[in-house]
Amino acid sequence: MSEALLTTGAGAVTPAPGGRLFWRRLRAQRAVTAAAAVFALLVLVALAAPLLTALEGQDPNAYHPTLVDSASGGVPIGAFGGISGEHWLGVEPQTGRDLFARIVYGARVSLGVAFVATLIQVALGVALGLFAALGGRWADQIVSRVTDVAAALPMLVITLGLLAVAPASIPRPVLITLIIAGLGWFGTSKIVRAGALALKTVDHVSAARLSGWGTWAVARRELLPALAAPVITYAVLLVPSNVVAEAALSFLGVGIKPPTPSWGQMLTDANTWYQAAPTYLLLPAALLFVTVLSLTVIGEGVRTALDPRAASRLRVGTGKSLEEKVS
Amino acid sequence: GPEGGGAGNAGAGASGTPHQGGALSVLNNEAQTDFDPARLYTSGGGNVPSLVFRTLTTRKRAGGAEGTKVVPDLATDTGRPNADATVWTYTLKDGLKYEDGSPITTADIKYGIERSFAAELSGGAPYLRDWLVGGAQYQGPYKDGGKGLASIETPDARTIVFHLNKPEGEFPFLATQTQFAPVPKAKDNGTKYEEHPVSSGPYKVVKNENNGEHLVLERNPNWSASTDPERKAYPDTIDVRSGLDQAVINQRLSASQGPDAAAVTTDTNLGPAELAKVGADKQLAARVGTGHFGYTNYIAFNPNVKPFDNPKVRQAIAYAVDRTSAVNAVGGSSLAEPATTFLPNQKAFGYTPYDLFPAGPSGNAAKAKELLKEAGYGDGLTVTLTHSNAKGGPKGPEVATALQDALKKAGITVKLQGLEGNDYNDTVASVKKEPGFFLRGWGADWPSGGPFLAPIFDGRQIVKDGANFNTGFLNDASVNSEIDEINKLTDLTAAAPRWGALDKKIGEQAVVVPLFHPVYKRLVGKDVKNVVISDWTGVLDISQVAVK
Amino acid sequence: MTGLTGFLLRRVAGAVLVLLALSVIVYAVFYVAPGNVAQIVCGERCSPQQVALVHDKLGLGDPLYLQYAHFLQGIFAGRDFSSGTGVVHCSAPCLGQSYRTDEQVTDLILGKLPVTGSLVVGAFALWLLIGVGTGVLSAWKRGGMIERLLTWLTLAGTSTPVFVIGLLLIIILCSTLQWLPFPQYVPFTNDPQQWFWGLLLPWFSLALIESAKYARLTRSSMLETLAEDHVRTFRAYGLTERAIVGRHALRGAVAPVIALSALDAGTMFGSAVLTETLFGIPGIGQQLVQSVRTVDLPVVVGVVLTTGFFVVLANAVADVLYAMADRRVVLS
Amino acid sequence: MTEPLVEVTDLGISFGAVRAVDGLSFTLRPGAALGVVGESGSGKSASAYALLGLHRGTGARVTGSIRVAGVDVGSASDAELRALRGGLAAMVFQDPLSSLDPYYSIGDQIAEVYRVHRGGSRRAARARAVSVLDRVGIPDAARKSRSRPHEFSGGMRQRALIAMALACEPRLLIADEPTTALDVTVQAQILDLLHDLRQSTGLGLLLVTHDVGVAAESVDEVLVMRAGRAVERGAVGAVLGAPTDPYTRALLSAVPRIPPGAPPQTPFAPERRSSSIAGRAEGVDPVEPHAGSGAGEAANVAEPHADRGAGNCASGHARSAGESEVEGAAGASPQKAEGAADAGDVVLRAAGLRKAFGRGRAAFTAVDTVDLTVHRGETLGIVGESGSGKTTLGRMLVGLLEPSAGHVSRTGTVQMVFQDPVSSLNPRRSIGESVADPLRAAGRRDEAAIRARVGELLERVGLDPDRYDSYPHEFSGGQRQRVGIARALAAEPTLIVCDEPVSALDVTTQAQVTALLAQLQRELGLALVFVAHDLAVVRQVSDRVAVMRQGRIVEEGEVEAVYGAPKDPYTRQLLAAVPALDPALAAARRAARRELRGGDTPEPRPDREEVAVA
Ligand SMILES: Nc1ncnc2c1ncn2[C@@H]1O[C@H](COP(=O)(O)OP(=O)(O)OP(=O)(O)O)[C@@H](O)[C@H]1O
Ligand SMILES: Nc1ncnc2c1ncn2[C@@H]1O[C@H](COP(=O)(O)OP(=O)(O)OP(=O)(O)O)[C@@H](O)[C@H]1O
Ligand SMILES: [Mg+2]
Ligand SMILES: [Mg+2]
Repeated sequence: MSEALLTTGAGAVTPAPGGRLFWRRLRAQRAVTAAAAVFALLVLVALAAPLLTALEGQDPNAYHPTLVDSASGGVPIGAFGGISGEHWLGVEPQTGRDLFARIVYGARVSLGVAFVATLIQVALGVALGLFAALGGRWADQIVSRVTDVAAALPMLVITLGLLAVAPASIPRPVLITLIIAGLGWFGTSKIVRAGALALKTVDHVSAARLSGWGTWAVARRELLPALAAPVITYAVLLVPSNVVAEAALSFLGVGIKPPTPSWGQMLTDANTWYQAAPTYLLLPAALLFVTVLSLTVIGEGVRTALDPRAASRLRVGTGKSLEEKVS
Repeated sequence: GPEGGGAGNAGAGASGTPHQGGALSVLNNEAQTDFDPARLYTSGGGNVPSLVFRTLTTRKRAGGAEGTKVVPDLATDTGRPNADATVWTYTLKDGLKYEDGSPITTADIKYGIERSFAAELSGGAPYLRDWLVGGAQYQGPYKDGGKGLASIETPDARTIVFHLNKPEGEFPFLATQTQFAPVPKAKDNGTKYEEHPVSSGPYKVVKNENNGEHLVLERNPNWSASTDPERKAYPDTIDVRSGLDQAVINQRLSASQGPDAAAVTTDTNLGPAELAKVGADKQLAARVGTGHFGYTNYIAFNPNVKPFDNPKVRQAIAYAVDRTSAVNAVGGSSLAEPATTFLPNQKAFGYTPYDLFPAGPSGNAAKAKELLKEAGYGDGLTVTLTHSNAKGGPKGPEVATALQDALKKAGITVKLQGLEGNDYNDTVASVKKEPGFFLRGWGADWPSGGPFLAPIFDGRQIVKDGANFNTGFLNDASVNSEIDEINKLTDLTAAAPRWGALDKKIGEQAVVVPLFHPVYKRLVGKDVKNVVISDWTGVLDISQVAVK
Repeated sequence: MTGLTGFLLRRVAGAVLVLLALSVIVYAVFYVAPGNVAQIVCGERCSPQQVALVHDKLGLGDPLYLQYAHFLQGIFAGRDFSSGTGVVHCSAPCLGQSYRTDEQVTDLILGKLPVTGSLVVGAFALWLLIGVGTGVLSAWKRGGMIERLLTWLTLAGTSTPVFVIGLLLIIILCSTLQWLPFPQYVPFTNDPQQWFWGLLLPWFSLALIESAKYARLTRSSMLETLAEDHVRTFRAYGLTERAIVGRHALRGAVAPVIALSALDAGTMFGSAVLTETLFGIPGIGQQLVQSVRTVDLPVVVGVVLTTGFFVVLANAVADVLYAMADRRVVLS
Repeated sequence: MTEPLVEVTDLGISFGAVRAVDGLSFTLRPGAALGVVGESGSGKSASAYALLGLHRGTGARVTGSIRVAGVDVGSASDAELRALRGGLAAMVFQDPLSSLDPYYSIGDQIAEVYRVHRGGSRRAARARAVSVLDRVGIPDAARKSRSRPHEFSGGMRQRALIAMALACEPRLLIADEPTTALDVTVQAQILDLLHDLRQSTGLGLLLVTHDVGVAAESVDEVLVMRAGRAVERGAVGAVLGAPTDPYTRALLSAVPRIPPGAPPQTPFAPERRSSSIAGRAEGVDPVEPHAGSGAGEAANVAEPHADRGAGNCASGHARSAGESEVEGAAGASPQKAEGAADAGDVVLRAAGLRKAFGRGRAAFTAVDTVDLTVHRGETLGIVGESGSGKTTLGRMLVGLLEPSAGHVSRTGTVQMVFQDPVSSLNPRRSIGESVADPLRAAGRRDEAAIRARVGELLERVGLDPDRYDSYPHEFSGGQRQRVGIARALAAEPTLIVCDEPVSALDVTTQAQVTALLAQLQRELGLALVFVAHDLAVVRQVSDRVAVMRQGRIVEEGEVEAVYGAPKDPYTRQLLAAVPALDPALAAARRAARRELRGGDTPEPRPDREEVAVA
């Protein structure tokens, strides 16, 4: 994230075995530690949702018609969206459901779906991107054409098809994750393909090929580490778009079944409410932002830690000397 | 019909006397994709269409309950029935002309109605097909070898006679629909006609872009105000833009910047979040008109599906519903009124108040539990509620979850099954696929009990292989015959209370649980005058609006 | 040049395959999807007899492969449709006729193309500008306050759905401050100025959401490049950090940006629905949603094919650009 | 001009725990030239970097004081430093292949640098770029200036960097191994150019090199470095003529040479050279441990050549430089020479190889109809001018490049040692892992065994096995090159194509590496294709040699035959250009070369190529 981080890593450039060095360089970045803590907290909140709501004493789906002003459209009664000792973050407009409970439960769906989908997207994208770049002209043609088809098919149409054929026995979150993943892999694949094509000609990749590694082993050993930076950077940004995609799917009817909350849906519903009940919009928005921010910091840290040069070469000959800091 | 337009008592907009001139701008959400009079399905002739199409009769252009009356338009009166109301005769006014100056004849009205039977131009209301003699078999003028529909007679250019299968006292209401607009045969080019329909009203279409997305209407010089006391036609031009987001429409109307000062909307309500803002701003509040349209949202049961075959279960649910939550789900008490009757709460419908299973504002869980116990479900009950996935709609997930929460208190576990728009419509209207417990709504084609009760509760209207609306499969001989009896009445004020009584009688069966009637809040631009919202359509009547 | 010609030929062949695949998929989806087309077209209160008539008129009684064959026939040879009073001819690249409105799909799409085109092209330019600009700035000022601020802003942009950002911008800029007119689409040919002002907010909202991706990607690629040896050369020759970042690092970073942006621009033709809906821009995306809702298969196929065409086109352009940017890469 | 151009006092540079430079002091006057020689990893490059303040912000610790052209590098502001860099003092980097931006044309890169310091229009800068490229001997400079680095051969890139350095007419030129990738003719030309510039413009030259011959030719003073310290310093004649430090002596003794003064036509006597090497090596202190490399080992290595018997070679000691190896090898396997023609032993056969880059008008044939055969246990040397297609040919031989025409058949595994050690190592991998790569590829899983084997290989190429976990950027140029060799060896190939494998190495290490290759060759029957511009080295290691020029093999034959009686005029030219160790001789030869070019203009004639052939 910040240069300070990069340079803190620099102090640690003493030989150490790859994996350990990576962790050390990662941990040496204070912001990464902080971001990881924030993220861990979010995950914890998601996991402990039932506990937390029990602590608050609220049910995420219980209506409280008396807490909203029906005549004016259902605005929560009271300051800041009805924040009180009972409702820590206030209540939802129109329904009066407890916002805190909905947000912590929403974290489960949003983080879960968005993460798994991102993982699948990245895995698919990386595999297909490498296949296109390394598999020869035909492989490239095929993957590129499949990418075109996938990119051109609107979510709505896919959803229609899936709604029709997916057996009801498939759990909703799985279905959603699959749809989102199936629709969002090609960005990664494009990036990977572009990067791999450029890297393919570099001598160290040639050397690995001569060493006797097969194409895929070369990809894994030489290309992937170099592609990690753009892929991680991109993957981090897939998370918020997946959260929003989940909301869009619920619009189309294959989202998480109501009344189960999710951040994306809350954002969608809160859209028009920002003047009348700002907390309703701001809470999920802020949480999504914090998630993305912490992931970005972590991703950036991983990127830095993965590159042994970053620390010592990045600033070669630039004025801002590190010498003083290190010595 | 099953879907509704919008309702009225007005009192909004700028004060002062309205004047001719200026340009009115209409900001809409839905495009006017259909502009063929044969295909339109609009209550009372619609809004924008009624500026172009005149019909035999029309709705009275007045605010509130006064607006539920039917008045003559092209015809000299609202129709002359024979003794048992099976033959209706109309005579055209003098000096009626199309936009090109040619005279309007009854043959053109007959032709317009015949066209609406063509498969290419389907979409209109079902009444002509059901009521006219030979209507069910007729396939339109393109396939009849020039014979036409014999049950419509035009003895001369000014007279037209309709022969019906059975007595229909509400025929004058039907004659307000756009199928009754004249279409000159020579100008008919089938599906292309809507690109430039020939105007008989105060405005003609000069531009129709993107299939009704952007319409520009200008004065029709051959329209004469003297033959048309209803349409005021103050503005010189009317510009209708659609495809706009509802929230944006309301933002634009409230900002009333530039041309938006002279803007109205005919299809966009104030949303719940916007109500709060309007409530806090007096100036804005003065620009909001309130309307009612005969519409009821309800829970429908399919008694062929267990456990809803048991009336006690249905009653238990009727007791358990929390109407406050349900009302809140669609925007609160300003946008919906809790309903315990199936008929809308308007005189024209014959509204007779009753509350057979009093649930109070937030449900009577105790009574519901008691009934469930009697029905053999003392340990609780799990059911599936089918709803539409359309967000924010009255049949959508919001209302469904509100009910789910309410029924939980009565020990009923509700699972939700959300269906995508088409699927939902298809499923709930199919005799074979109809679920046991679902959300439904019904709107009036005209303000009377007939089109409200008959399709839903008349046993002879159960459609086996088409869209069925008698979802409760009610086939009660006494109900059927009472419907026939009331239909014979041509005195609508006498008919109304009998519809109300019938409603209550049907209500005892608990095949539906009424939830709420929607209320419409419409914002207008700051320069808009003469805002009229009738209880027939619930929307502001463009033909009355002035911008000067 | 033979390389380019060969490349183009392969691409055209590929494009035809892609479009065929797309149309087959859409046909298949609509075959399995629930919803009775004839009933929807006819209206909910049509009698079964009327529905049957409409069913026949739309050719829905034919087996699926025959329907698809008719569709292909329309594309290569044109087709005739009944208008009731007569016959309407739909000439060669005929995508069929809307079930709902009987409009010819080709006309319909051609009418909407400039609309979505205006939206996409403007937004694309803006998001590249904002995205790459931010990326460059944050790579240059890495570690500083400015970079942190930019990072936060772009991340906030991505974490907020377009309808939230868009509505917020409308309320603040158009409604409250009244700095901008309410967005609306005015064709460029009618009034270029109004076209510009009317589309400014939609462009901006789309750009805000997309730009974070490009900003982060640009920055990350640039940092990679900055660690390369050749950057050291330019430092040793007294180039300023700005020149190094802005020229040498940027050039290295541009490859993934090109690859991705073309794809995004292509898909935007079909996926700008939310923006189009919010801002009332009557484009292809909105049309698609409406047509899917009304099960208007010919229009859906038409729109999907159009989107597909643009995706293929954008990808081909990207590949050429990419090969130009990095000559070590050859067109395949 | 009393003030020295460069004044370095007590310079110390450490990378973490590694003390790369320690207590180094020297001065340089305008117009003077100082040669820094020393073994690989002795801190030459690190010191050179320090002069431009390039260690700033890298985590390296720099102590002592440095003044360059009046600028105190240690305390200078960013702007001052920028003005110094490129404008007053320019640097030619050691790794020319990775030091250019792959995305811009060479001409643009030079022009950009020029404009930073000299301003002026884009056009003028481009013109300037073309003229400096021309000056450093890039043929058809105007057209080539539009090429990107990957379209340049190694030597051409190196010249491009020199051109860049000269573009702004700096007062000080710091050249870090500027001619490693150049064939002797071009090298001579560059060195002459530098010499002329010194005389005409008062350019100060700091020449870092491992090649004592190069130093002898071009500097007035030398500084011998070892393990971060200056071990000897003085006038070039004195140091090279009568070295006082044992290390210097060892260094000098290890230089492979074609006897000075011997006209190329005359076959030289190998006995004499070998014994002289051995004789000089005797004084070396055998135990002087150093992290990066070992002169001690080098000395050990040199020793056995006192008697150049095959038996000694086989005794496990790596053989040192000297033609004796070739003979020794031949002696050890006497059947080899005859067996060379035996088709059964052919490990690689190339027929009609052609490679053209680009299409249409821009097409350029880099390799043109080359036929080659390499036998088991044989070394084929390939020499030729820079840009003649050696690398391209080598890449085709191992299969990294598809030939445009022709066919290559190989038996067994082939490996390549790349010309550019920087790009041939994955920057994200520790060098140990890079070397272990072929082992792992072969399916070896036993971590300890792998580490042991890698350690062994590292040791054999003269690297400290403890640096298994260090990353490429932590190594000096020569060290990286050795990693590349170790990796190629790890695969136990039947054939290695070595593209300038030792050009970045100091002579002692060079000797060590060539000896290692020879030993493996003997033990495993390894075949080598040895691409180099250093004629002496090629001669020393090869059985047969092929001379390339403009994509074609102009002469091929047994080493003795080619070196002894070159038939092609180009070969003769090459041999004439070999640098001499004796500065006086070097000056004389420089004068002769100038004569050959016709006149003593400092500007070489643009039609260098013709001159070279003539
Ligand atoms: N960034 C770094 N981190 C750690 N050690 C380094 C780093 N850079 C150089 N070294 C070490 O410092 C020592 C001196 O390196 P330097 O590059 O100056 O050698 P050199 O004399 O130029 O050798 P060569 O002739 O092989 O280029 C070497 O042992 C090298 O491994
Ligand atoms: N990818 C390429 N595209 C265009 N031209 C190229 C390419 N690679 C090499 N060349 C050209 O081919 C010729 C031979 O290059 P090559 O690298 O084989 O030379 P070399 O003999 O190895 O020279 P050096 O000793 O300088 O390394 C050069 O003129 C070079 O400019
Ligand atoms: Mg060095
Ligand atoms: Mg080479």
